Formats: sequence, structure tokens, C-alpha cells
Amino acid sequence: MKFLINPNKFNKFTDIIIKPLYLLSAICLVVGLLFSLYLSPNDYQQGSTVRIMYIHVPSAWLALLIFFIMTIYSIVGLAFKIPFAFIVNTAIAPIGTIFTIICLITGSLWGKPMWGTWWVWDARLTSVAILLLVYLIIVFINYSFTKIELKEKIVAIFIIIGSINLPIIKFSVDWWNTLHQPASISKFSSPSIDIAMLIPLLIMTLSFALIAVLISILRIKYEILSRKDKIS
Amino acid sequence: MNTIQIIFSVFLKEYKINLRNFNNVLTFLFFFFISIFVFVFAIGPNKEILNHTGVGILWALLILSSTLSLKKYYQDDFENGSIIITHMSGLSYELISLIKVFSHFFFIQLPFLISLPIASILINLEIEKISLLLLSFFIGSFILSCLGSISSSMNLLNKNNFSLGSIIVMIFSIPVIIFSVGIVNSEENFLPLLKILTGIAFIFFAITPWVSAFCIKLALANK
Amino acid sequence: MTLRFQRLLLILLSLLFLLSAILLILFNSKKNIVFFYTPSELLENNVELNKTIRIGAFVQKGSFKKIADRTYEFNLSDKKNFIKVMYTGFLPDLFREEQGAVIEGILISKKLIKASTVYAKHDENYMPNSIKKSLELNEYWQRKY
Amino acid sequence: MLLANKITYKRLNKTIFENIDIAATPGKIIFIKGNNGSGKTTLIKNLVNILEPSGGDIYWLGKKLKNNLFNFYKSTTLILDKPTSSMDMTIIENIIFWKRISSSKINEESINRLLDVLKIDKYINTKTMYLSQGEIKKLELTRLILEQKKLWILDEPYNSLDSNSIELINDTFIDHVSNEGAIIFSSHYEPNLKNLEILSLF
Repeated sequence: MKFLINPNKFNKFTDIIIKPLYLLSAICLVVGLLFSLYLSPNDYQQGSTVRIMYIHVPSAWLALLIFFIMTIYSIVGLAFKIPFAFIVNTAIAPIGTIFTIICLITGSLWGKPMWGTWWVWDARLTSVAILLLVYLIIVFINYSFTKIELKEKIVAIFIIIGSINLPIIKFSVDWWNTLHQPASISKFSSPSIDIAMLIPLLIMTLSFALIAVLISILRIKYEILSRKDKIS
Repeated sequence: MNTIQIIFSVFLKEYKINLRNFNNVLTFLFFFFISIFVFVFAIGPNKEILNHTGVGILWALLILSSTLSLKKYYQDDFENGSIIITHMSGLSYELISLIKVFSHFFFIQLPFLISLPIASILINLEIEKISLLLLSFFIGSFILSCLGSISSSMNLLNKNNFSLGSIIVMIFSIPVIIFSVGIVNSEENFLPLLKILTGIAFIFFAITPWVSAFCIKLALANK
Repeated sequence: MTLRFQRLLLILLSLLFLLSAILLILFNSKKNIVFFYTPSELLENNVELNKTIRIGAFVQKGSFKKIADRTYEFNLSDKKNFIKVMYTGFLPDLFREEQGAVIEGILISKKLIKASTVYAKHDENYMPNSIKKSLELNEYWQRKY
Repeated sequence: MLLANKITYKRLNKTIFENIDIAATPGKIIFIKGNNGSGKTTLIKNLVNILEPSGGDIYWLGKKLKNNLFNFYKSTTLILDKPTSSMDMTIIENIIFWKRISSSKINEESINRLLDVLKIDKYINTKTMYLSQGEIKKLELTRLILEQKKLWILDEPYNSLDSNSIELINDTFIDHVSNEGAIIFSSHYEPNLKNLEILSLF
């Protein structure tokens, strides 16, 4: 597991797995799309609009997963002064932003037929929007500072504060939502997905995750190189 | 026991400085009232809408005008290095940022608190709601001061663009505004909301010294 | 007091505040924050009349009547007792019988409410059409909740 | 007192200075010479623990500076190039503030004597914003005597000072050193002091 912390071990390890990763993610994506668009049945209530779920839910999960990974890296980076952690931070931030944007767009596309409006101030939608805002700020800070070692520390602090703030916002938005208008009759219904729909969902999540890993590896390599030639 | 004396003398210095340029606070208040007028003109004078949305507008404007006062938070002491001198007198940076938070709370947020009843008359809020508004603002303004400290200490590092600080304050004030407006609008059971707001205040109170101190040390190193 | 002692004191203080914050946030009783009543709850605790409240339940099967072009009448029931609802306005397109709905309106009597807004929400059940038909055929089709 | 052996400081990849040895024992004046941009201020920042040296380490009274910070602060006065007096407070308020936070036991009478020696006693109740640059620098230098500390660290003490004030400063340096004080100062201007230990940074 040393490759998670030190750059040249990371380079060695990723050189090995980069080739198979290309193949694997391509296959996974194709199979996932095939399954979700053709083979999986329509929903008993929504018909075929449910297929948006196969892109919406994985991107939401990945957006949160990437933010969580960035929080871990910034805590480790600040506490143990590991420069590689900040490199990873600057590398994966845009990927998380893209996934949150995908999640929001597909969410509102799905909301139009289901709820009748592009955007409804539902608890989840608002907190995902805030997550996008935090991501955008992180990317914005990344490009607005001049000194590198200054910039990465500020980004790390901001991620940590953001990670504390997100649960608070999630909680307060839920609360506000029930005060504002009752969001859902969650008391009565419990989410249950039928097996025939669960499989494509999992495959799609796996393919999204593989793509995310692939892109972040490439970006981290690029970040290491750009740091090296700036220094040498 | 001379640390208490030192803390008191730093407070006295803050008090003198804020008293001497009290016109800054007046300009913030002036901005606050002008923007209330702007909103009232924008929304129109009928009681029903104002009554319903008034508190939200008031709170949003309070947050905006508190981001105005971020410029002077650490900037002056940091520029002329007197933050190093106070640190060398035996106060850790965390304690200095705490003193700054309290002095910002007393000298800049309290005038807002005093001006709130007048502002709420402008948006013809019911009388019994004003006391709730004052209570929620009392706690909310403390959170705003903490947020101000975090964002202005982050701004010390980045001379050119200053908007970053106010963005940070705005994002972190979302839970504050949700719960405080909730407190004012809730008819009878506002106690759970109040407890959550104080909870959030404690969280930010616990985080602020460490984050601001870290940013100050970073800024001093990379001056 | 030395710098290290101050740091220690501050660490203790922040932990104390964090702890009390978590306690404050988590331990406020959920019960006195009622967002909507079910028809049965409505009967139990005395809610003053013609005050805006919210009622959440299921649209009773077969109770949906359309009076004028945009005014409707239906019963909300939670299998114990029901309340009659009068509503003028647009219904959300997911609003159907047997579907959960929350009504916000003025309570005219314990049995009648004049609704100002109607909320319906998809109840996150994903079940393919084919299975639904087979369930219906052999009478298994009953609400799980 | 303050001992720094072989400290080097690297910023990103440029080494600012390399294995510098400083031994500030009582009765010694150390003069850091170097034209501007040669890392004088960075060296002073390292000595005062604002910056971490990337090589070598600094000792205060035998112990490492980092874990002996408190009584290092208690016995040093640091004067940076920018005046730390606050613009909105008058001279006497600034002095009282400095006296309080450095918890020094200097009495009222010697403060007045100090002020009239520096010839700024007639502006005692005017805000520092109305003073000239030189007067503000002199007010800043009053902290040296005010705080009664053993070690003095100064960064560019002579700029914006007229000739007789420089004379005055040199006298105060000499009699501070005569009763076991130590001074470290950096400047691009060479003062005519006798037993100076020169440390040149190029």
C-alpha cells in the first residue's frame, strides 16, 4: 500500500496496471450500457425514464466517494506532511466536479417527467448543489494562487472544513426541507430495487469507478511530472 | 496570572481601535439599511409578502454586511507585524484569533443587534417575533464572527483576490440562515431549532482557533 | 502560563465544545416537531380548527371525484380513519389513487380540510411491469407499507 | 544564549543560505551584513521560529528552540522593519500597551525620560498616524528599553533614521551589551561600532 503515499512507487505500480485498466473499464462500460439501456425492464410506474437512474446514481456515489478520498488525503497530507497527498488532491478535484455536474444534470432531467419541474428544492438536490459549490471553490482556489506549497495547504484546509460542513448542510437542508415543504413520505415507503434493475446499476457504478481511477492516475502522473520539471 | 492581564490589554487595544474608527461600523449599518430599502422597493410594500419573506431578507442582508467587515479583521495587525509582537508576549495564535473573534463580535456584530428592531419594523414583523429574531441573531452573529475569522485568515495568504473570503462565509452560513429563519418563523416549538443552532455555533467555535492560527502561521511564513 | 499549557487548555476546550455540540444537535426529541399529521393523529390530539396544518396519508381507492374543471374531492386515509379533502388547483402528475400524498390547508372540521397545496412523491419503488402484472393476476398485489 | 549551528534554508529549490553558525552570548553584537534580497530577513525569521530551517537546528539555553519557545519569547525583543505601533492609538497608549503585554516593570518616570531623549515627548497625545516616518521608527525603538529583555533582535534598525538618532541607537546598543545583553541585527548600512562580529550573507 506504499504506492498510495509516495510518488515514485505510485508511478511504478500504475505503469503495470494502466494497460489492463484501459481494457477493463472499456468492457465494463459497454456491458453496463448494454444492460441498462436494453436488457433491463421498464419500471412499473415510470416506464423507461427510470433508465436515467443508471447514470445518475453512480455519478452521485462517485462524487461523494471522491470528496471522501480527498478529505482523507488532505488530513494525512497536513498531519504527516506528505507532499504526495496534495498532488492527489489537486489531481482528483476536477474529476469530482465533473461527476457532481453529471449527477445534477441527470437528476434534473429525471425530475422533469417525475416531479414536473427541472429543479425542486428537495433536500438531496440542494445538498448535492452545495457539494458542487464546494468542489468549484476547490478547483477555483487551485488556479488562483501563485505559490504551489501555499496553494495546496489552503486547498487541504478548505477540503477539511468542507467535509465538516457538508454533513451539517445535509442535516440542515433535510430539516429545512421538512419545515419548508414535506419532502417525501419517507415514513411510509422504504426504497427497494428489484434484482433485474440492481445488476445494471452495480455494473454501471463499477465502470464509472474504473474510469474515475483511470483518469485520476493519468492526472496524478501529469501533476507529478509538472511538479518535477518546475522544481528541477 | 499575567496572561489574563495580557488578554485584557489586547482587548483594550481592540476596543480603542474600533472605537476610534467607529465610522466603519456606521457604513456597514448604512449599507444594511440601504439594502433593506432596495429589497422593499423591489418586492413591493404589501404586508403579506413582506411578512412572509421579511425575515429571510433581513438575515441574508445581515450575512452580506458581515462579509463587508472582513477586510479589517487580521489585515492591519498582520501588515505591520503587531500580531508577532502579541504572540511573543505569550499568547498563542489560537488565543489571539479567539480574542479577535470576540472583539469582532462585540464591536461589529452588536451594533447590528441593536439596529435589528428598527429594521424589523421596516419589514413590519410582528412584535413577538422580534424577540425571537434578536435571540437567533445573537447566536448567529457569533457564528458569523467565527466564519469571518476563518475566511479573513485565509485571505491573508492571497493578496490579489479578496472575494474568496466572502464566498467561504456565504457557503458556511447556509445552515445558520436555515435554522435562524426557522426559529423566527416557527410558531411555538422553536426550542429544538435553537439547540441545533447553538450546536452549530459550538462546532464553529471549536474549529475557528485552530484553522485561523494555522492560516496565520502559514501567512507569516510566506509573507 | 506557558504556550504548551495554553495549547492543552484550548484542545480541551474545543473537544468539550464539540462534544456538547453533538449532544445538542442529536438529542432534541423528534416528537415535538410534527410536520404532518396522519388522519388518526389528527383525531387524537386536539388541533384548533381553521389553522393551516399538513396531513399526510394515502388517497383512498375510489374516493377521487372531479367536481369542476380544476376542483377535486378525495379522501385521505391511513387504514384507520380518513379525512375528506377539497382542493382547487393543479394536481401533480404522480398523484393517483393509492398514492401517498401530503395536503397543506385549512382545517374546517375534524373530517374536512380545504387544501391549499397538494404534494405527491414517487415512493422509490422500482418494480418491472412484468412482475406487477403477474402479482396482480394471483392477487398478491397489496401494499407493503 | 541563542545558538544556531549549520542552519540552512531552502525555499522550493533555491537555497537561501547554507550552514550559518550564530552564537549569541551575553556581551556580543552580531551584525548580519548583506545587500537586500540576500536572505537577511529570512534568517531572522528562522531565528524567531516564524520559519522552520530545512537543515541544522537552533538552540535556546541548551534546549531546542521549538520546545523552549515560551522563555525564549520572555527574554527577547524583536523589532521588524515595519512599525508595529497602531495608527489609531496615541504614542502613550502604544507604549502602555507594549509595557503591559511584555509585563515589564519599567516605571512612569523613566518612560518620560526615554521619550524626551528621543525628542518625541511633545507629541505624546497625538495619534501615530500624524507622526513622520522617522518618529514612528523611534517610537518603535523605544520598545528596546521598554521591555527590559536580554536578547535584542532587530531587522534593519537604521533605515529612515537621521544621523543623531543613529548615534543614539549605537549608544543604547553599547550600554545594553555592557550589562550582559546580546544583540543580533541585520542591515545593509555599516554602523561604526567597535567589537562587532560580522556575518556576511551573499
